[in-house]
Amino acid sequence: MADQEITLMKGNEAIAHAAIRCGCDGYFGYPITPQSEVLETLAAEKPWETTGMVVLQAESEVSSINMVYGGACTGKKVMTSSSSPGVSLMQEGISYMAGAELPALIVNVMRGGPGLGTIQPSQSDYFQACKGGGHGDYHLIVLAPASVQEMADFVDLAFTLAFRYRNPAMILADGAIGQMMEKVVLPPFKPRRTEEEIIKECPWATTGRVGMRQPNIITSLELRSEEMEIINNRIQAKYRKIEETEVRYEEFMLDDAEYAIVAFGSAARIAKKSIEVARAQGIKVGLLRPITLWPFPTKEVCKLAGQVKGILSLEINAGQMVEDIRLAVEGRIPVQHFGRLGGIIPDPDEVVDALKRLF
Amino acid sequence: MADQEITLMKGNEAIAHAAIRCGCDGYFGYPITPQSEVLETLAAEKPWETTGMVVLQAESEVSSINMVYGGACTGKKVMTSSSSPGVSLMQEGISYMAGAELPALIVNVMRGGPGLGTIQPSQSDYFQACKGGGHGDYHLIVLAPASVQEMADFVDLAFTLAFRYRNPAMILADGAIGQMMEKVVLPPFKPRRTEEEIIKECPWATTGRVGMRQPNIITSLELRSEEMEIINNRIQAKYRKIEETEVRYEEFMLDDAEYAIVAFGSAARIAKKSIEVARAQGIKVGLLRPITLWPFPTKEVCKLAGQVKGILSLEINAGQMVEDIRLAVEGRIPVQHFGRLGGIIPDPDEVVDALKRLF
Amino acid sequence: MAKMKGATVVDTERCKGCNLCVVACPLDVLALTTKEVNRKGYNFAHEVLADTCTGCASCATVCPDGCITVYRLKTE
Amino acid sequence: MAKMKGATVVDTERCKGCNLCVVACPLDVLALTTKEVNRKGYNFAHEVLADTCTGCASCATVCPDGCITVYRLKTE
Amino acid sequence: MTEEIIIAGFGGQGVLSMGKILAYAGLMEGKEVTWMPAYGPEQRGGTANVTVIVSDDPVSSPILSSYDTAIVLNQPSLEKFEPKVKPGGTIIYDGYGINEPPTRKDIEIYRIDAMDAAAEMNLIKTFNMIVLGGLLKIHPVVKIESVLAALRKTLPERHHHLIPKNEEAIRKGMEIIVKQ
Amino acid sequence: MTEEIIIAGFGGQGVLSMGKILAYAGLMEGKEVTWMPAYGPEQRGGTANVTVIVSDDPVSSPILSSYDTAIVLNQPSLEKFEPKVKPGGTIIYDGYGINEPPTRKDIEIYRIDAMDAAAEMNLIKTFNMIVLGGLLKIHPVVKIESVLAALRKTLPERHHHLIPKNEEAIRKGMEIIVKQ
Amino acid sequence: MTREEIIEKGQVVYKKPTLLNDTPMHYCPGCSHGVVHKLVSEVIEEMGMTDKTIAISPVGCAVFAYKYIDVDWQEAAHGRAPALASATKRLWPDRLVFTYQGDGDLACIGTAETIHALNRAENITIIFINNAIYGMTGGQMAPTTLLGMKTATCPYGREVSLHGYPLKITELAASLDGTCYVTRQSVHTVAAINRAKRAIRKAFEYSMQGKGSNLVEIVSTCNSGWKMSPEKANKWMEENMFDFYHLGDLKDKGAEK
Amino acid sequence: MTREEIIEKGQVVYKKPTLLNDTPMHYCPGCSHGVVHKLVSEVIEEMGMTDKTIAISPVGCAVFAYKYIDVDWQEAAHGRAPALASATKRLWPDRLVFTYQGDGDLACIGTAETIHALNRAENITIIFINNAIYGMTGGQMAPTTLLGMKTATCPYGREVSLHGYPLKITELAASLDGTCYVTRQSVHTVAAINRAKRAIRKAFEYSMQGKGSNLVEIVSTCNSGWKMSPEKANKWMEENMFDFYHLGDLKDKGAEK
Ligand SMILES: Cc1ncc(C[n+]2csc(CCOP(=O)(O)OP(=O)(O)O)c2C)c(N)n1
Ligand SMILES: Cc1ncc(C[n+]2csc(CCOP(=O)(O)OP(=O)(O)O)c2C)c(N)n1
Ligand code: SF4
Ligand code: SF4
Ligand code: SF4
Ligand code: SF4
Ligand code: SF4
Ligand code: SF4
Ligand SMILES: [Mg+2]
Ligand SMILES: [Mg+2]
Repeated sequence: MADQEITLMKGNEAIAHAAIRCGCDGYFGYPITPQSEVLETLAAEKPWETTGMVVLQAESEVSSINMVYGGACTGKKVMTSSSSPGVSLMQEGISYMAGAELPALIVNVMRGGPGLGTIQPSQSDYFQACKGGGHGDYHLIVLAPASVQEMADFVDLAFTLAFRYRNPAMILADGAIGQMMEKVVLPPFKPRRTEEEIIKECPWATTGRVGMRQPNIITSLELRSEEMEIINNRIQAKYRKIEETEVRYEEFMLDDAEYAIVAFGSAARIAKKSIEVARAQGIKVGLLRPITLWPFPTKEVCKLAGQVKGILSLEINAGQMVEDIRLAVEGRIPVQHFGRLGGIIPDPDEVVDALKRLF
Repeated sequence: MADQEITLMKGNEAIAHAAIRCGCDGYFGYPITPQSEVLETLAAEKPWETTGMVVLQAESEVSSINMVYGGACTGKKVMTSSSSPGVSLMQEGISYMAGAELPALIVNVMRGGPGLGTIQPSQSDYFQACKGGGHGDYHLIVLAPASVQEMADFVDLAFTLAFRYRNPAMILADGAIGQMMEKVVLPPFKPRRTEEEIIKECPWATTGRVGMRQPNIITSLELRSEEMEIINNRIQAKYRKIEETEVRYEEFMLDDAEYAIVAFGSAARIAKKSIEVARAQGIKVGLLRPITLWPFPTKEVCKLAGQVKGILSLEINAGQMVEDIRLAVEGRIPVQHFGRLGGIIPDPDEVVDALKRLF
Repeated sequence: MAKMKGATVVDTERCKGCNLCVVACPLDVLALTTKEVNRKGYNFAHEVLADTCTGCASCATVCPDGCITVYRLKTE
Repeated sequence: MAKMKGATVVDTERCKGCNLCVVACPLDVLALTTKEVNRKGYNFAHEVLADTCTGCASCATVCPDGCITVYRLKTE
Repeated sequence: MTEEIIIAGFGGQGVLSMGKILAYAGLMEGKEVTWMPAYGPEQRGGTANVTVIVSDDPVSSPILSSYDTAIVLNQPSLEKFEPKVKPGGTIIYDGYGINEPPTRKDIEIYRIDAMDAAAEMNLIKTFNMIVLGGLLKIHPVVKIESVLAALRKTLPERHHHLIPKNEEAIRKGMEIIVKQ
Repeated sequence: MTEEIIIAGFGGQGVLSMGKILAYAGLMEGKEVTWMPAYGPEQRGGTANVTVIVSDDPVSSPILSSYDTAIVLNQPSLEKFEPKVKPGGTIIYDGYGINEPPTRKDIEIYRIDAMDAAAEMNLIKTFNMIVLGGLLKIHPVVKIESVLAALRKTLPERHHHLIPKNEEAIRKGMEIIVKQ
Repeated sequence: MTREEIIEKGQVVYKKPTLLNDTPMHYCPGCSHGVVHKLVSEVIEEMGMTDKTIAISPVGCAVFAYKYIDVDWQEAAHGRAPALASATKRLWPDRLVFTYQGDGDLACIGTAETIHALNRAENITIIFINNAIYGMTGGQMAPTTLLGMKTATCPYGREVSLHGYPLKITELAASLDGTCYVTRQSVHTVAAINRAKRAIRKAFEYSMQGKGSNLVEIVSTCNSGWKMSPEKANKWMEENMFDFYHLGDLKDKGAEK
Repeated sequence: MTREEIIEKGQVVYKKPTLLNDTPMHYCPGCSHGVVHKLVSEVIEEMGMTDKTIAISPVGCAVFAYKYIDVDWQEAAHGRAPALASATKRLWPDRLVFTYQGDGDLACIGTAETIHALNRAENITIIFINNAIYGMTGGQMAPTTLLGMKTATCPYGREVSLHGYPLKITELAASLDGTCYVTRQSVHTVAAINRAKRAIRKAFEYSMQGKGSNLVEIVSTCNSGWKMSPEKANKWMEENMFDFYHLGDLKDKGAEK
């Protein structure tokens, strides 16, 4: 596949192609709808014959995440992808990786829960992704793509942030973004780092004691509480740094807005259409789209509270991100939630109705 | 063991004895510090020879929670216990149980995370327990005991609530409550329900088609989104009902308080001592102790915001419940967090210092 | 000499046209329709050599969807 | 005739007094102290029949904590 | 120009791939496109539908409340999507799959007997291309050349000899579509 | 009355069970008690400590900033807990385990050579009971009878013959504790 | 004699078991799952256990088994059916408890649950549909996929160096002390179907007699996943699968002594 | 000749491998883990692989192995070491990659990871310390606990009806196509220790030659968990464990042809 190719593909396929192109070293995953195309595309593309990328179907999501854990320990760029129930199975491993401060990419193409639920799209894993589905005080860097193009682009971005902060990153997409096809400009090929480069860039990694350096140890364990607290505090300080530095968001028609919709992923796409419809009816509404769900654009939402009369949190769930909005707004203006459940994606008209009904 | 016996035991042991006494039908668990005494006590007590309770050591926490899932499907009173990393492994199963609306008890005796972390006490699984560590929109009923007596008492309470709402309940304790010994009055023996009683009380349960009734099916799956949304909405309505009806909390020296500490579990115990110390220094402070973490005593905290000048969220973590306090307070008064990490439990003097420093 | 005569009734709306009964019948009694389809759009099994059927039930046994009922009558 | 003479050096602070070396020595060269303990409170292994030691290294091989170094010298 | 289309029918009718060819053709003309399937394991036998948006501007929502054009190939799909066509919009339906034709007065209704034509041409597999031809006749969203180019891009090399047949089907569809 | 005690030493010294007997004896006298161990896998060889609170009123915090009495059986424990004794409080230390005795002037310091006594009595196992005896001599938190009753309750039947030995040890401890 | 006469006067020699209800099954045309559903239904009916059966469905194509066979069902999480079954049987020891699982479910993600439930000698039966592929999710590689076989995740054929060896979990099961009856069957012919039915009956009976755990593997086709007609799939199975997955009883401890 | 003379003039015939550093090990006195640590260290040293080894420690008493053996270590989640090792070896194929795991870790919670990594023929070695108990957490029952044996969670002895059968996972491993070398050793005598060391060396070498996966079980003692002196624990092991867990090679595909 040529450099910078413009093509039409599914979000899931874009993830796979972007992974190969950004120099990903290894993918480990287990099939689950609606994201199996990630592994299937990789299997069809055989990057092991071209870039040398390892692609392995694991025996479960528990195993997948622990393969990613092992791979990340060695300084390589490794990733997995799954959908909601599978990501629940990864929570122990994710917590370990956060505790051991490992860079890696986890993709969750959400479907409706709880339980086996439905295979239709959903955004009901926001809490799990952003508040910590695993145990302990930790955060993932969470990116929410809203187009196939962003599915492709965020792979490299996620790895960049993950390595910058030695922290696992998550792409939190939903079935709609995973399954839909759009025009996408694939990023140019970037060679995989050589082993020498990895050893240099990741002096902490377990690459073998090259040159007989001191042993490297990756662990999340420390039984002496005083020591552990130091580690925990260091990690918390890192989170504060990320919160200051890495917030990303998009604004749409907010300049003159009297109401704001806050929405991520495919809900943000719907929001845009709803805004067109609403404005045609004379309702001045705009969109703030968090691109990073963690760190959440708290300051920006807070600022918005000084401008608009009310915020609608549009989510394909029963109300999760709305809490982060309320935490940012601190009661200054009304914040309402609108969403659909069961795998149903609200359509633009419904959103406009909700706007009118709730404010 | 005699009825209503007053004795000295660990919180973990109290859980085991209370389970036998409240007519629990089955325990399924996997060893992990600091809660292995639950299974060990059950194994030593051999309830299968007395009440007929089943006790089974599972091959993992994944298996434990799925044994509980199976047992709960049959209408029996079943439970498991674990600690943080083990509970992370249960997240898929917990989400399934919430989705299938099954009553059961899950005990988490928290240790410090993330990852393998430490085996010392912690409260850093608040988010996981209360916001949904698993996928999908769901809630557990979460009880936070603050004494060995409550470890004993909440077993029956948890089962009662779980069966009342067909929803899994969690006892969220921490290593300190699990490991400490205190005086405890064990509840009187209550016989296990007979199979006939179960069949009558749980007409939904998979007990076999007794009397050739229509088949019962327990599932969390529904591929038709319209149907699934109906189910999801019904479950959400149940949660609203629980939020209205089942909030539990304790107040301590709040009458004349100018500041309030909000704390649960062993942190609430420390808070009480801190309050004695602070009041001796002329600082009028009181305690609101959420007993149910979900449903959270939002109204009560909100009311408090009209009375005190500031709230300190005292948690043995990096700040989790503080979000629910802030959501309740909506910016009307300052809300601060104080906690220690790494398995360190803050001592009363530190808490008083924090109070003075932060307000 | 007593002879077994058989007959089959195919639940044509349930039938998915998998052809396994056709293959299983030792006497080529069954075939799939070629033009007609059921409400789900499947060609379905039907008797084309009805007379030959011995009621051996092979067809019904292999039918994954339990579409076939087989009757048998002893004749002189 | 050449004879092997051996000697052992026990890292007594590392020793945990497990007694496995004592059991392993074919010649009863080693024993645990009965009164003396190291800083961790363990009785530790020491030579009680030093002369007899052949330097066979059995004791050192079985020591789980790698506390024993064995020396050997050929004598005439 | 923005054309918002829903194509709906049985799983086996090539609904998804028709949508894909259309989207790909749009892409080849430099347009913005979105192809959003209602996916599911029900693909085996159940109904399938796909929303295709072809536009000169970036596409906002891939999920729509209403459509410019609905192509419906069986009765349940008609029932579901007839009410969702914008006033002044278009419905195209296949005569074979639909017994009770659309009744709305504020939209344009076209019938295409694609199934019969496909059977007649002995080319059941090109059924969806016949329908596509019908669409292109009345709404030239993309050029036929772009469709053929899209076929060349998306079909595996070993199936390229089928492209003329597809072209034939498209032209057939353009012929047989009739306004009701 | 509330007595807040910390007992600290090596894992093998019976620190936890001494605390447990004390708490249990308090329980038998109808008092409120809390026994809070610092637990860990380090029990094998590392240090161990337990906070015991015996009180007429409900116990608030099981975790304390300072103690009425600290019983320290090895040097690290002394270093850790000497600063945490309340002014006017008490330290009891075992002479065998501690080379550098406590130095604070605002507290009462007692020495008990329990390890020596235990060795002498040839009853190393009752070491912790000797220490307990010392405590009870200077702070009669609970009655000896309650301790013996607690032993009867908590020891398995087959070890009940050891109770007299334990009583002997307690009395020995009461004898040998000396104010520094 | 006319067809109508035969139907009117004759005996019903075969009809769909009544326990298998009239809901149309979602399986692809010709899928082996349907045949096994019939057998399971027949055996439960014949044993008179309809009102005493608790069945566990997997995550896999058989996830909806509960819609078709009229007994009580629990729908397990992917791979965990043996855990649900273990608890259920211990809590209701006089019930007939079985799981119905695919190869991905049982031999991959659920390996630990399978092995440990079997070795704990839980008095349950596992019906194991081995179609060498993940049917439900669209035909990905299973641990049971044969070398050289093409699937969505090994589109160039399974290779040892990339994907490892196929797993014979039934052989592992037979070697466990906890298993009573372990057998491998198929349902591609009338004779095979009859044998498979007897095997299921035996397993169910042993489980009710408290003899330990039982595993009935059914080597099956997934014509959709394999991209073949049902007929060709049966042939392919005979020619390729049976060489690796030998049919027959691997262990019958219940018959000993 | 005095002791001092021998020490001064004589040869060192045994000393702790230098790869095993001076940090005191947290293991209980007499624990088998220590001996195996020495052997692993010696083999890595002797193979000259110190700078090319990536080791994976388990959750279990050996969780801190990384503190003692001076190579690069990854500390896995409970039971998942084979998953980490699989990825690590595939990403760094010229490294020596091994896991070091207890019976609870490997044969219980990690069953799926163990079986599948082995059957994928990952070029790794699993060192498996089977002490028939959960040492780390205070002596609970393991899948490997013998019938009749008492532990904290089977205080009246393991019974089939309550706890199921003990699991011989090494036998399962040997039957997998993906394994190259599968052996069961012990470290209770000098001779056994020497054999165990040769086994570890062989396994490591096969893994570097790309011959597939290797499993070296060490039947071990946990005197703390068993509540015996180290010496008695060794004796008890000989008398009870070896009857069930037979020592010796179960499979050596590397030596064939
Ligand atoms: C935790 C989890 N992982 C993955 C899936 C997706 N999934 C559903 S069915 C299935 C495999 C089904 O294959 P198999 O068990 O062989 O059954 P078959 O469909 O072939 O009968 C998978 C991977 C899931 N639902 N849950
Ligand atoms: C997910 C999870 N479950 C349980 C534990 C607790 N745990 C720690 S070690 C261990 C078992 C150790 O036994 P084994 O693997 O046999 O090693 P040994 O200590 O005997 O060497 C358990 C259950 C844990 N840390 N994580
Ligand atoms: S009953 Fe036998 S002979 Fe008759 S159609 Fe069926 S298979 Fe053929
Ligand atoms: S076997 Fe059954 S489903 Fe298949 S064609 Fe025959 S009747 Fe129809
Ligand atoms: S080297 Fe041999 S003879 Fe010498 S002490 Fe050690 S075991 Fe005994
Ligand atoms: S074997 Fe080692 S640790 Fe044990 S007593 Fe001997 S020297 Fe000490
Ligand atoms: S996908 Fe395969 S297993 Fe599933 S129903 Fe279709 S043929 Fe059967
Ligand atoms: S508990 Fe057992 S395995 Fe662990 S260190 Fe002690 S003796 Fe060894
Ligand atoms: Mg399958
Ligand atoms: Mg062990």
